[in-house]
Amino acid sequence: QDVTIAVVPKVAVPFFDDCNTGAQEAADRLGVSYQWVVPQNTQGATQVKIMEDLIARNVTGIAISVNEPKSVEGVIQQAIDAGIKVVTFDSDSAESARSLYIGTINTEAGVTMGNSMAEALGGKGKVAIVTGQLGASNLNERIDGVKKALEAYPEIEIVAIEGTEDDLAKAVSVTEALLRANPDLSGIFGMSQVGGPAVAKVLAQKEFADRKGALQVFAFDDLPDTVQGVKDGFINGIMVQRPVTMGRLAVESLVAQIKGEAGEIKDIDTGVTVVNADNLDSYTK
Amino acid sequence: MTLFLEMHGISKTFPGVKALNRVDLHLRLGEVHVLAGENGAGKSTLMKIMTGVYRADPGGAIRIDGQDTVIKDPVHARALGISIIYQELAVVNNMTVAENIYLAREPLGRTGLIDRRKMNADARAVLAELDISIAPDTRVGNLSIGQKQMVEIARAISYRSKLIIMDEPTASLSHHEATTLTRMVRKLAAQNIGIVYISHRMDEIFEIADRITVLRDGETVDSRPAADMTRELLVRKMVDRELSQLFGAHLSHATHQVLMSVRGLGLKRPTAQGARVSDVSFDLHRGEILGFFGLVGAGRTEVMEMIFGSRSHVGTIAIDGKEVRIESPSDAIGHGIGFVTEDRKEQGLVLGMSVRENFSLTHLAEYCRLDVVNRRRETEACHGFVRSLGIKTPSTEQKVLNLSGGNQQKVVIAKWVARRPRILIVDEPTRGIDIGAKAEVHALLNRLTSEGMSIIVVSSDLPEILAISDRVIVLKEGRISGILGRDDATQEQVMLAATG
Amino acid sequence: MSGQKSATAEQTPQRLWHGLAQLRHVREVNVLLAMLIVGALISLYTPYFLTTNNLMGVFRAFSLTAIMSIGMVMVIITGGIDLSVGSAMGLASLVTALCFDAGFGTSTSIAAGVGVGVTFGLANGLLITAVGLPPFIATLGTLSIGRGMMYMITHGVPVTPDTPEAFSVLGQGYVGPVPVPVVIMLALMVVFALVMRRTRFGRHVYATGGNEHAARLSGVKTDRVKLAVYVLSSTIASLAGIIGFSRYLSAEPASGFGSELDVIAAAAIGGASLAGGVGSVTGAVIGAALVGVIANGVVLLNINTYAQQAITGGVILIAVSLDVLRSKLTGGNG
Amino acid sequence: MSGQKSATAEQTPQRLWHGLAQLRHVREVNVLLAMLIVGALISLYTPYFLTTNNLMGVFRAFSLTAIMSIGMVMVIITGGIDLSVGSAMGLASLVTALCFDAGFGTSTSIAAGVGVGVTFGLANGLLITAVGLPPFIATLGTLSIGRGMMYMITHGVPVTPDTPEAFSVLGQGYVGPVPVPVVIMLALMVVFALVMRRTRFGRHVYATGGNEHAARLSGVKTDRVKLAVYVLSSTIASLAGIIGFSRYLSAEPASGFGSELDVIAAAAIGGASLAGGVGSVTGAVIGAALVGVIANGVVLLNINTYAQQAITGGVILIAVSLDVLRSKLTGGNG
Ligand SMILES: Nc1ncnc2c1ncn2[C@@H]1O[C@H](COP(=O)(O)OP(=O)(O)OP(=O)(O)O)[C@@H](O)[C@H]1O
Ligand SMILES: Nc1ncnc2c1ncn2[C@@H]1O[C@H](COP(=O)(O)OP(=O)(O)OP(=O)(O)O)[C@@H](O)[C@H]1O
Ligand SMILES: [Mg+2]
Ligand SMILES: [Mg+2]
Repeated sequence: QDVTIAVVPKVAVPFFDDCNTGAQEAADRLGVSYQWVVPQNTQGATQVKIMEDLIARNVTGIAISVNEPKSVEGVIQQAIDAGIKVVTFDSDSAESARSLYIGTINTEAGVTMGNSMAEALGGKGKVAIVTGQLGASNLNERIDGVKKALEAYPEIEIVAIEGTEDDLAKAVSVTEALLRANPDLSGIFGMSQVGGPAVAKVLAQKEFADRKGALQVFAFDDLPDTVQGVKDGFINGIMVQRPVTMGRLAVESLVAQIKGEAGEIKDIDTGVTVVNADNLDSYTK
Repeated sequence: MTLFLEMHGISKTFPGVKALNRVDLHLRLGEVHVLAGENGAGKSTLMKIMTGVYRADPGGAIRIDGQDTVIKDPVHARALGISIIYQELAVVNNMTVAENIYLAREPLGRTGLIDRRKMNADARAVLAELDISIAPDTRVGNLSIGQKQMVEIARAISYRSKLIIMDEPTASLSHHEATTLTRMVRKLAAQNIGIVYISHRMDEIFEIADRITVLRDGETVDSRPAADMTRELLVRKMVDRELSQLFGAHLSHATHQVLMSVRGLGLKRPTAQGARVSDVSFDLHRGEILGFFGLVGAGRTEVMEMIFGSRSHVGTIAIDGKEVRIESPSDAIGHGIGFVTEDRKEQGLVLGMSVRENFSLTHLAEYCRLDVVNRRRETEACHGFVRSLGIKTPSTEQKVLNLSGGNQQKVVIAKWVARRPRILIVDEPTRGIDIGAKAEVHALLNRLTSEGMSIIVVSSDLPEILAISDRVIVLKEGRISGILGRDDATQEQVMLAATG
Repeated sequence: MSGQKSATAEQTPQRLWHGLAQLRHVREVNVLLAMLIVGALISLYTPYFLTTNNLMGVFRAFSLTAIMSIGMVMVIITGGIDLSVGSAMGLASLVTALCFDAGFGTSTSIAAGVGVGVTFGLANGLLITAVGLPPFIATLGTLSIGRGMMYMITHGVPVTPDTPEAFSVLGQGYVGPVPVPVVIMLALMVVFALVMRRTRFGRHVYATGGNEHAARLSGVKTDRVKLAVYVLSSTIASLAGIIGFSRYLSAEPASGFGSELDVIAAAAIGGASLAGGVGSVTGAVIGAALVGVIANGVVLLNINTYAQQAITGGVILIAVSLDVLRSKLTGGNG
Repeated sequence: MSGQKSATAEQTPQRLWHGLAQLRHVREVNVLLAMLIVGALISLYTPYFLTTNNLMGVFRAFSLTAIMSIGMVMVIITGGIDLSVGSAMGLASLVTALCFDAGFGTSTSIAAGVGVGVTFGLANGLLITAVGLPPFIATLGTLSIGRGMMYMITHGVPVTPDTPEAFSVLGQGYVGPVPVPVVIMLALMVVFALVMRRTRFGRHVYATGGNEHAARLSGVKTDRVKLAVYVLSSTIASLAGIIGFSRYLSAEPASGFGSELDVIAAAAIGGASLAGGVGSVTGAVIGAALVGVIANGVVLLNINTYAQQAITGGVILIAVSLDVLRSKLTGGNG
């Protein structure tokens, strides 16, 4: 049987490039054809269309990181009816008929992040959240996680949540304004991939030199600038997921299911690692 | 003849301009009322007030059938029985002739959809009435400006109004069409329709007028039955000069030296519509004024566009004995050719720019050092022409959009004369220009030839052609049908060549 | 000048021929040709393109853009632009979802969604005609306000209410093999093509864009025409939003964002000129179709996914260039 | 008929007065006023707005949009539009970064980035003048191709090479208290405002947009003028890209996406008409400034992030409406 595995990320960002690396590797190793299809925008409809195209193309397995959980339910069912195996990774559509989900549980990651912050702050202070697209569900889950964790620390106050459209330039100017408007700010959460680089760049400016050290910063995803930010001491820690692993596991699981070799089918939590100055050189994705 | 509409003490002020000052006007049904006056006298403005385009300054009154009336907008005016042909064409280019004529009152069929067949048939009937041979489903954008003018006339007539205002309807028409129109006007008057007729053509005025009112600088200076008016008196009232002072004798500066010779000129890609210009050959001499005459659509403008590079052509053009390649207007300008286009609104002027900026567009480099414009020199040069051509404008910074039609035309002439080309082509140069200014333009052209310039004049105004040309070339259906020397060029000979 | 001086029976074949010859000049036919060529090329390389399922999927996928482009092209013909269609679409789908969530019935919920569209249209139209804002600014403002409101309402969380079975027919149903959204698209296309060509309103839309001043002087109520096209555009966009919601049963806070460019592009590819006066409803739908076919082809042919956008851009440029060059060669100096 | 028949010395005070009175009608002055009012309102509610640091930060934040809007407004004045500025900006910053990555020196890398801009401009200009595509389609095509190329090159991963200290001055340096990008913006504004008002080229740009046909018949090489403005627009955008890269030292694969709307909006808010012939360089910069001040204000005032976009849209509408209403009241029949 000809096996073709298609992997659909949410958008073109470094995180998913890592997923692609892992998935491609696994596909090569297992000797199956592989297709990587990146949506042009983050709307649910776009992924639905891509799924339809893939069904029309008769692929045998699809792994998808879902932009909008509800809207893909129908098309996932349609794929399964057509005999295609479907798994979700990184971002789930829990109500759908996909066979399993592989990835981080974003709320949990948010809780971990919140707890790390609380610890760094010693349990009190004003914090702000710099997120990406306001509509992105994974970011919202992380924010929920942070809030949940901070409930245990009544002396920590979230003074602002700001969207950045995942645009670095916008993130930088928003962060600057945040710091100016809140001279007593003591912590920043970078919820999306632009948060880390933005905060690091702002803190590197002369104007905010005195905030270094006074400001605790936790960010998501190990972009080069974010890693550099940890090295330079602007960022306390990064929540690093395991995108390479997710990609690899997704393909492996699909191929196993297609060949009928899968054992027990159940969700896989790949977890997050809090990367800081200590383990910067040793963590795995 | 019953009194239909009275205007009392109408004034209108624009920023910097008092266009009308307490004007009175009485219009009767069945009467052809000619409104005369020099460019910028306020004729069009008065008509726009009468049709609700502008609101008059407070103080005056308009009475219709004895009732004080406020005319809200053109649609309201039409409901009151007043329709108008604007001086500046108001057609929609990308719609058909019939659609333009019946715009906003399209005939509907039983289904509620437009009854295209009826609309075209009605349009055809109206056009036939005016002896106009344009198919009703032609796109208006494909028509020449004269034809567009006729579409406008057809539309105004088709409203069957009580009062029809015609603001220089014949300015873009040639003799033949103009004659048809004047006949039509008399016929309408006989049907007890009132006509307001604005024109700068003396013959026409005296041919059709029942009554003549003269405006000068926004004031009524005279109003009397046409029978009591003479040409001399009219000119004196209009421009405050004697007719005999206006037109000097023709002084020829023509030489026998050939400046430009055109051989076998024809259209590169003949289009479905329009004259198929072919095999046009002639010489232009240094210091000569060469007249081009023909009926509307004879292809005069097309010939000039080919020489000027705005229309692709076959055949050769040689200047000073050397063949030149002209593929764009800037090529032609580079070879010392200038072109006063017939359609000032679409081809001649950037309406949103000032008088100064339009004026200098053809020769801006003259005021530049390192591409930077010396605004002072530019303004001074512009002032010079404003004064010498009598362009009526509050300042050189006025947008040309706000100038009267004739004054806009003068700006187009000025911008080309100021460039001092070796060959100046003028297409209908005196369209819409008053009689005084016309004499000045003629004198100007004559003076330019004395400085060695060669001029090609295209005009539908036969007397004008005869008055100023050293030689006349007649075009008929795209080919030369006659080349006449000044002494042979009589009205009869030229008309014969044009129609025969 | 061959011509139809009168429409007698004997001239009919001549007219037909004339009509066919004219067809070459029509922009939408050229774009249709370009689309068929692209389709043929795709089907040369993959057997999956020319299947009923795939084609219907392609149709359904571009139907929402196409529907919105029908409203947009009317706005563009008046010389305007409507940047707010994406917001009108998104907010309409959201409001419909919220109504279902609050327990209202299908018709109430749909009416509420349509109401959003009408409101957008009135706001745009009045800002443009009564206040006198340029269309770009007016609709950019309502675009932002609409987006902002969606965020304020949802806080970024999609709304996924339970909906009656009947409602989902709108987005998910079929008429024979044809998806309902496609049927709606075709119906709207036919209706509005007719409206634009054969009704007073349609002609007034063209006149307003062709020469607003002349149109107004002739008695066309240009302000009313403009108000009407903006209301139509937004209302049609809200319809697209409701259909989209019915299809996915989830109102996303980001739905419709950025779609204004796609919708305007569809109209422009189909021959509409942003200068006004020129364009057609069928052209706009075909423009949307061209983009939809390319997007489908890139996935089916397993072309490097990162190149999709570049390929789409290139194909559009080539398609419209061919069209322009053709009419240059055959048309003469327009 | 009062008037300045000649410009003698005694009339100078009168002319000055006339000039001041005219100022009221100038769009950019109105928008500047609107911006000052918005600024004043913000500073009423927060002490952090009127600090040198914040103001300079605000200036720096909108400087890239403003720089791009300088090129855009010239395109718009010719009656065109340039949708590809975001792509030109993004690709230029990417190519510069890749050059640094490949070990080239500062000047080579910058030249490569500028080269990207010139290429974009030539492509747009030639597609529009030689092929005859409508500007919307031509630049939409190059927008897509540019974006596609960025994805193909980066696969979505930012490029963050090591760069020499000197290079980062461009984006991060200061001249006194003023950030270098702001200095560059002001310099470009002054230069191009002069070019547009004082030079033959500038006059030709306005004439081309005002009446292309008449301009061509007057000897203006309109095709060359158009080619020039598209090259200028893309080149200026590429400069913005290089400055942006120097500021963040990271070339984002998504940088510049969607910025065309912001840039066009800046020009339009500053008084440019998409119909061509009207607009000004200073107006465009002020338009960008208005949006920048609002964006800063909503964060400083700690306005709910979800509401920010709606507020931005509303303020823009109000600001431009005031301007339009004012000129309606004072202007008479335009
Ligand atoms: N919209 C306007 N704004 C400012 N000034 C105007 C406007 N319209 C007309 N004018 C001025 O009013 C005066 C009268 O213009 P009008 O068009 O009525 O002249 P006219 O008698 O029709 O001249 P012509 O014979 O040249 O057509 C002119 O000085 C003109 O510059
Ligand atoms: N842009 C155009 N497209 C198609 N046909 C045109 C166009 N312009 C002019 N024509 C046609 O070409 C014919 C010749 O026009 P042209 O303007 O050269 O004639 P003319 O002798 O100068 O007459 P006039 O200028 O008085 O109308 C006209 O009958 C007109 O219908
Ligand atoms: Mg007049
Ligand atoms: Mg002519």
